[in-house]
Amino acid sequence: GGSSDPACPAPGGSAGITGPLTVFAAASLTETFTRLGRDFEAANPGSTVTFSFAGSSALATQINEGAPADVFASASPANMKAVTDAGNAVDAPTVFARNQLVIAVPKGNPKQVNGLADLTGPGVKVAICAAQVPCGAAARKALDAATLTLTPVTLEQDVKGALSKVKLGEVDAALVYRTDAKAAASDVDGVEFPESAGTINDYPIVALKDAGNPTGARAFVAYVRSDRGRAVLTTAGFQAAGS
Amino acid sequence: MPVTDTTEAAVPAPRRRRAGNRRVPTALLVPALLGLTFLVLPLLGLLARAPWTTLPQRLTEPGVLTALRLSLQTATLATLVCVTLGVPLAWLLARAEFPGRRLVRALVTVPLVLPPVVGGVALLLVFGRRGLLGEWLDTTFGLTLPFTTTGVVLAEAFVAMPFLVIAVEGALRGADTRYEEAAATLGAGRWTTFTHVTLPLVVPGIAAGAVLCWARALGEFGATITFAGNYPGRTQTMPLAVYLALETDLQAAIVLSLVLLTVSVAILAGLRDRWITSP
Amino acid sequence: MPVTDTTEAAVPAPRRRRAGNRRVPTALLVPALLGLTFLVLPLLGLLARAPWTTLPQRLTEPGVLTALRLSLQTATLATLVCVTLGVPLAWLLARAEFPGRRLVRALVTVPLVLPPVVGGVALLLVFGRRGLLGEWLDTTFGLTLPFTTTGVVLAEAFVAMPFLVIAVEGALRGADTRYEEAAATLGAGRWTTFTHVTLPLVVPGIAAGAVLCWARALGEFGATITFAGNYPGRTQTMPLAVYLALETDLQAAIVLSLVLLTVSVAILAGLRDRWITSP
Amino acid sequence: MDHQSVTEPLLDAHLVAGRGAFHLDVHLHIDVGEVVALLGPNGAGKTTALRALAGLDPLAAGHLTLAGVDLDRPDHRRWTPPERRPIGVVFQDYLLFPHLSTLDNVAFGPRRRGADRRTARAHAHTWLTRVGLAEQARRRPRQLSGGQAQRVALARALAVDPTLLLLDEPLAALDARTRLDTRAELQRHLGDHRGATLLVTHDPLDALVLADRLVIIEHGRVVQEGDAATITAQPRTDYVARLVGLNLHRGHGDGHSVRVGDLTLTAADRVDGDAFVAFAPSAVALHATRPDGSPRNTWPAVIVGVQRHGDNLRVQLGGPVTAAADITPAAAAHLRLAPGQAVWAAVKAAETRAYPVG
Amino acid sequence: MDHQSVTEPLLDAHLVAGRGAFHLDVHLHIDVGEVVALLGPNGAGKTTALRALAGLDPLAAGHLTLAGVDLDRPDHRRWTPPERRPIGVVFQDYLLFPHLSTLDNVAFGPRRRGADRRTARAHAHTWLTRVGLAEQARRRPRQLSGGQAQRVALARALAVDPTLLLLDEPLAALDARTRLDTRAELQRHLGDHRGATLLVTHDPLDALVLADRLVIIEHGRVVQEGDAATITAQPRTDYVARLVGLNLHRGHGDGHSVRVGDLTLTAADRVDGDAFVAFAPSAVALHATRPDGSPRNTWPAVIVGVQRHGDNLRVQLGGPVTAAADITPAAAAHLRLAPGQAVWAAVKAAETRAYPVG
Ligand SMILES: Nc1ncnc2c1ncn2[C@@H]1O[C@H](COP(=O)(O)OP(=O)(O)OP(=O)(O)O)[C@@H](O)[C@H]1O
Ligand SMILES: Nc1ncnc2c1ncn2[C@@H]1O[C@H](COP(=O)(O)OP(=O)(O)OP(=O)(O)O)[C@@H](O)[C@H]1O
Ligand SMILES: [Mg+2]
Ligand SMILES: [Mg+2]
Repeated sequence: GGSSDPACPAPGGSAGITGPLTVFAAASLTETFTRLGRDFEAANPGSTVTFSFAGSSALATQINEGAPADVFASASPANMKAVTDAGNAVDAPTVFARNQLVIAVPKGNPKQVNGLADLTGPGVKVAICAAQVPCGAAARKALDAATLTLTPVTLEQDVKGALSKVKLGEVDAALVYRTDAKAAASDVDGVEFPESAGTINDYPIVALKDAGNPTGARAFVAYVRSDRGRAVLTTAGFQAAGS
Repeated sequence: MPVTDTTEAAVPAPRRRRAGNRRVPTALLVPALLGLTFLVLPLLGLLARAPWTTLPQRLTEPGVLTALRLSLQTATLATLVCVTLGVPLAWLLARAEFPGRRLVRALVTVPLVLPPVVGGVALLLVFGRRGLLGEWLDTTFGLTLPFTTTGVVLAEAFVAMPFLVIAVEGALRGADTRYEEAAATLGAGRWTTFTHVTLPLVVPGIAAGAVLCWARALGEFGATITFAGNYPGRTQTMPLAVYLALETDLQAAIVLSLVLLTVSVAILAGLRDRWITSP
Repeated sequence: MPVTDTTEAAVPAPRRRRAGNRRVPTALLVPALLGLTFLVLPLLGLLARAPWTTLPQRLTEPGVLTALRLSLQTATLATLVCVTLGVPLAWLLARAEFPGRRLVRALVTVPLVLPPVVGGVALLLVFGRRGLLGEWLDTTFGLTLPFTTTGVVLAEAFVAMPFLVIAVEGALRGADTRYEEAAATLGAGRWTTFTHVTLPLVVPGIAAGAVLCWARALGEFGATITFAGNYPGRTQTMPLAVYLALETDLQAAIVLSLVLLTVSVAILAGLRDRWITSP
Repeated sequence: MDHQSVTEPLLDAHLVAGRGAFHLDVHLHIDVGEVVALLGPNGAGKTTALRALAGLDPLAAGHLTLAGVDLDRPDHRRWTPPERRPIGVVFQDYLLFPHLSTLDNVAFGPRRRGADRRTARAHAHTWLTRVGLAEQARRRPRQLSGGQAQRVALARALAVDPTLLLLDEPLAALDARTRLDTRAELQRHLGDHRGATLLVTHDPLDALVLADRLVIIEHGRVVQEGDAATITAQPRTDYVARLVGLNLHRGHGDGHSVRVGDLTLTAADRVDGDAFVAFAPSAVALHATRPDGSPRNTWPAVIVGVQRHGDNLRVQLGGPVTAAADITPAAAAHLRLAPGQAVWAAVKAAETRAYPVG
Repeated sequence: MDHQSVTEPLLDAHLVAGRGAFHLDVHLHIDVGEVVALLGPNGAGKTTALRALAGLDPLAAGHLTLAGVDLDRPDHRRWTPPERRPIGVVFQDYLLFPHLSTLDNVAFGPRRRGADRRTARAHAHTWLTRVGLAEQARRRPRQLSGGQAQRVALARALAVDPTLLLLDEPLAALDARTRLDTRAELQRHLGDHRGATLLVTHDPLDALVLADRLVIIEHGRVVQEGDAATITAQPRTDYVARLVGLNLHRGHGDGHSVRVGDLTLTAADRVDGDAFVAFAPSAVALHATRPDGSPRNTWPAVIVGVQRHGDNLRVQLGGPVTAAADITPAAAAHLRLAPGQAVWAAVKAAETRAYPVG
């Protein structure tokens, strides 16, 4: 666990980090960032972190339309690019976590799915993400790498959609991120497959230009990328990005 | 005799205008226009942002027309389902006396309040492969609803039905029940009275409900993607296409939304006043 | 004389039942019950899956009550806004003759058809800090709407208003306009006629519209999260909380949905028949 | 005529019903082919009675038996819904279906009673022709004048040929001429009608022309009942007296004398105990001074009001007894009538009728 | 009385309006304080005229001037909406506001004309008392009987004391007694009323009692106009003849003789050219054989129908001229009347009036 120790000043936590801080973060970061936020507050007495979790694309749109945010943590580089292209970032974004695809199957793996090739078998219903979203792009890349043609029953808008269909037994397998499979470990098993190595998705983070609390923003970005931050992210199943 | 004086004073000087063209009171006109502006202004915002130059190219993209056709088909089918089941339900709520009627009326609004994604989950719990009914439907009839066009219609109908039921119930309660009494004395049972007297009298209410229902079904996203998934040509309706477009390209999403809007506004504007006016 | 025979034959044998307790025709009862089942069954599915043991603990989580209170407040305020602006608009559509009325009526449905997230984007484009009006509002009055509770109300009102307008217009079209004529001959202008005669006559329609509006606002998610963001305590309504819960824990999401449902059903079931019945 | 129909009326009802604070409690019997006029002041309960008969409001107590079948009998928990009663109604406010053409309004009943579309429409057309509205067949009710609408309502009820026909002021909105024609048409129809008819009307002429028997209700109770001749001759309440155009007083009889308040009137008939006396306004003569001619009943009166009444004037008198007097304009000019003026009223004993109360 | 009101009527209107295929084109003039009765068969256009006067339907042409002010004059593009016209209306179907109590219905007009709530209610209460409905003040219209509702509608219109009062059959639903009372109340009110009143009615008695002048329309056109005496004496259309209870025929006059079809009638008056002849049903005597007494007008007739008519019988006659004859039951018994029977009809020349057409 990423429980913090208030007595030990956290990396990046320095005197003078006070006041409110607003962080826009991808919905898939809800658990980890909520924890990190609490830690950050503990490390920086007088600071309060408010999160607004939503889809990365919606957050990017909001930022570009002038939303009052200090930090943006995106689940995909594409949405981050929309923000940096519009000139709303202070400096270049940095990647703080990576995620990798696994095959989510119902607990006990009733259809004995052990690799990508098993998904193309007859009678196996598969959900993958739509090509427009990162997990879909990654899935396509993995399938291409394995030279497989897969006909999924649905192209989900996000990982959660795909995952919940496995949970409810509507599909026999879905290509999801490892973090998601891990979070749902009570209902699903994650099956690793070799082609996933080429499908890594980056999570970038950046301090925003319109930030009401620029020092706090920088400090939070640094905190996420600190060892403590990485520990929390790794526990949730992310691969830590090298700083 | 003072009569002429007083009466003359009592007759106001007429204005230069004609009947049928009567002035709309400001106290009504101002909020009405404010409301209209509020509803339409965001549309103008979208229009201002729409990438007009790339529009023709986007419209001719293969998926768009398919999604549009599917949307119109499923929304219309869902509306038919809603009218068929919802009008009798509205009648029951408005005309029959039974214990717990208020609770039933409140339960009808459940799909409205339920976040659509949760609605989709709920539908899966009932009609899904492992669902309460779905498992039985699957094993008995080999009928699977999720991931099919029928599933889309079902999801849309679920989300849109309350609009029909509540609008029609409102209309029924506003209608004069003495005509129904007159029908009864002429030998019409409750069913005939319903079809021959009650229904024609509340046509405007049903029309309003059906419009609401259709429009809501047309815009439905959350329950559809959760229950029926998203597969082009089969379950990908326009709103699903819009959401996916939103992930990568705001402008594409705006264009798709505008296409959907234009088509639906054109269809609704085509409705004759006659169909929505009481006899 | 054969009279008595024929007349006796014409009198059907009475059944053992009393008035007010008249049989509901099967042709109505069956679809009505089917419709009701269709609407309520998924709720049962949710109830079956709800983690009852963890329920008390979840309910006492700090964020839940805040979100619930915010939801109820904003939905109620949004309904007030909708009634204030929407009833006059409905009146305009139903009673005033003007060119392009059919188009205006169709435009009113725009927020219904627009996927809510796109609606949120459209609101941002207009009322956002860089929006058409928002920038002016910001510089002139220092008023920012997005990412505030007011923004939530605005987003909900935008999405819910069409329900009110269309339901009320349906009711107005169904109402007997001769009472309005009678009011005019007694010296009531159009405004007084509206407030003193028209409105009271269409109370059931307005009630139905307001119920739809309120329920829709209560369940509103897409436009809210896009326009107002997702700040706990300020803009995080129940549907947004449900959405976040869905990210991690389906059961938590179901519980939250059920909480929202229970409260709204309880409130709606508390509405007296009297308020939704015509005089 | 078989035995039963002789001994039992077609309609045998004891109607007990309430509407708000109002209570109705009347017995009604109508024989086969009989037309009964139900009269009474506004708010007496006529419409309430009709609604109970039609099954639109259930009885609270009593019974309603038509052709030997109990249609409503609360103590046996029996009740037949309106659509299964062989009863036709003309409503006081017509209630024509606004969404149907005049023709379809009239065809509605026959259709429900099993006729096919064409037959029903042909039948409806016949009826519209009878009430003189064939030209308006395609119109909607909103496009009819008040009198036209009322005739359509009449045609609609008659077209089903019900066992019991209930007519709530079916001629009120008709112009004098159409009223004559429609009344004649109705009379012809009712003559052929083998069921029972209950006709609510305020027009004594309608009642006299169309009805075999009159039932008069006030405050939800039957106050008088009988054929036109009896009721015309011996009214028992103020309402009935006004209806038939007589002055009516209640007093105490002793031989040919009836004491009414402070006044003793001499009547043509012998009566002892509580009694009514009645005399026509036209039998009242007015004099400037006390007359000493033959009239045995004279009293001093004060003029309360004067109205035109046909060719004559009707004078309202106050004094020991209130009464109306009809006098010719010539007599009026002679007397120089004005409200407040004192006069002497006189009625011949021969024109004064007396009959016992109850 | 000032000069203007003598030369100009308070209401001066030429109403041209259409409703569907129906066309109305009538001239109307009403003086200050005058009550005009508008009569006509069902569908003649009376309600249409009232709607145009009230401003509920605009005129297609013509004009409508009240107290010198143009309220509607299409060719000048002038039009005043109903709420700004000093006009009160009693509708044929009442149109009481269903959501307001009886009291608030009546108080509605005074409130709109500026009275405060308490004053308006007190005023309304006064009016309800006048029409005898003070007890029903708190009731909703649905809880009233038909006649009660009509009286409330009357009170509602009278309570605003309009310059022009339009009454569409305001007494049709009232019982005989209430009708007398309400008619008297209306008469009292109209006597005090300083505006103009237009009263639509089908009851000749209402018209005679309440109106100063009668205007009769048929098919949307004025067919006769004048005071009661003139119209009663010289009806010009079948409708008017029936209304006043006369037999009317059109023919060609030559001195005292008027040729009607094949028959030549001798009349009391001299007339040359196109002429009407009129005689009362009571002036017609029936004989089994050709009479040779004094009546100069005799013709063979066939009995078409017989109805009760008051104490007498009214006999409808066919033959060279159709006519109605009133005979006593005794005479009828003597003649053994039956439809189809041939009889001789006779009318004295002294009872036959003749007057020129147009
Ligand atoms: N819903 C109600 N609630 C309370 N009182 C009512 C209701 N309906 C009718 N009444 C009262 O019941 C009485 C009888 O009404 P009803 O309509 O039967 O009279 P009616 O004899 O038909 O009179 P009319 O000749 O005026 O039509 C009236 O005094 C009326 O005010
Ligand atoms: N909306 C309409 N469309 C077509 N014809 C109409 C319409 N309204 C009325 N009429 C016709 O116009 C004529 C005049 O109607 P109006 O109501 O003025 O008659 P009225 O003189 O008041 O008769 P009544 O004595 O029966 O009330 C009637 O023949 C009627 O059928
Ligand atoms: Mg009645
Ligand atoms: Mg009329």
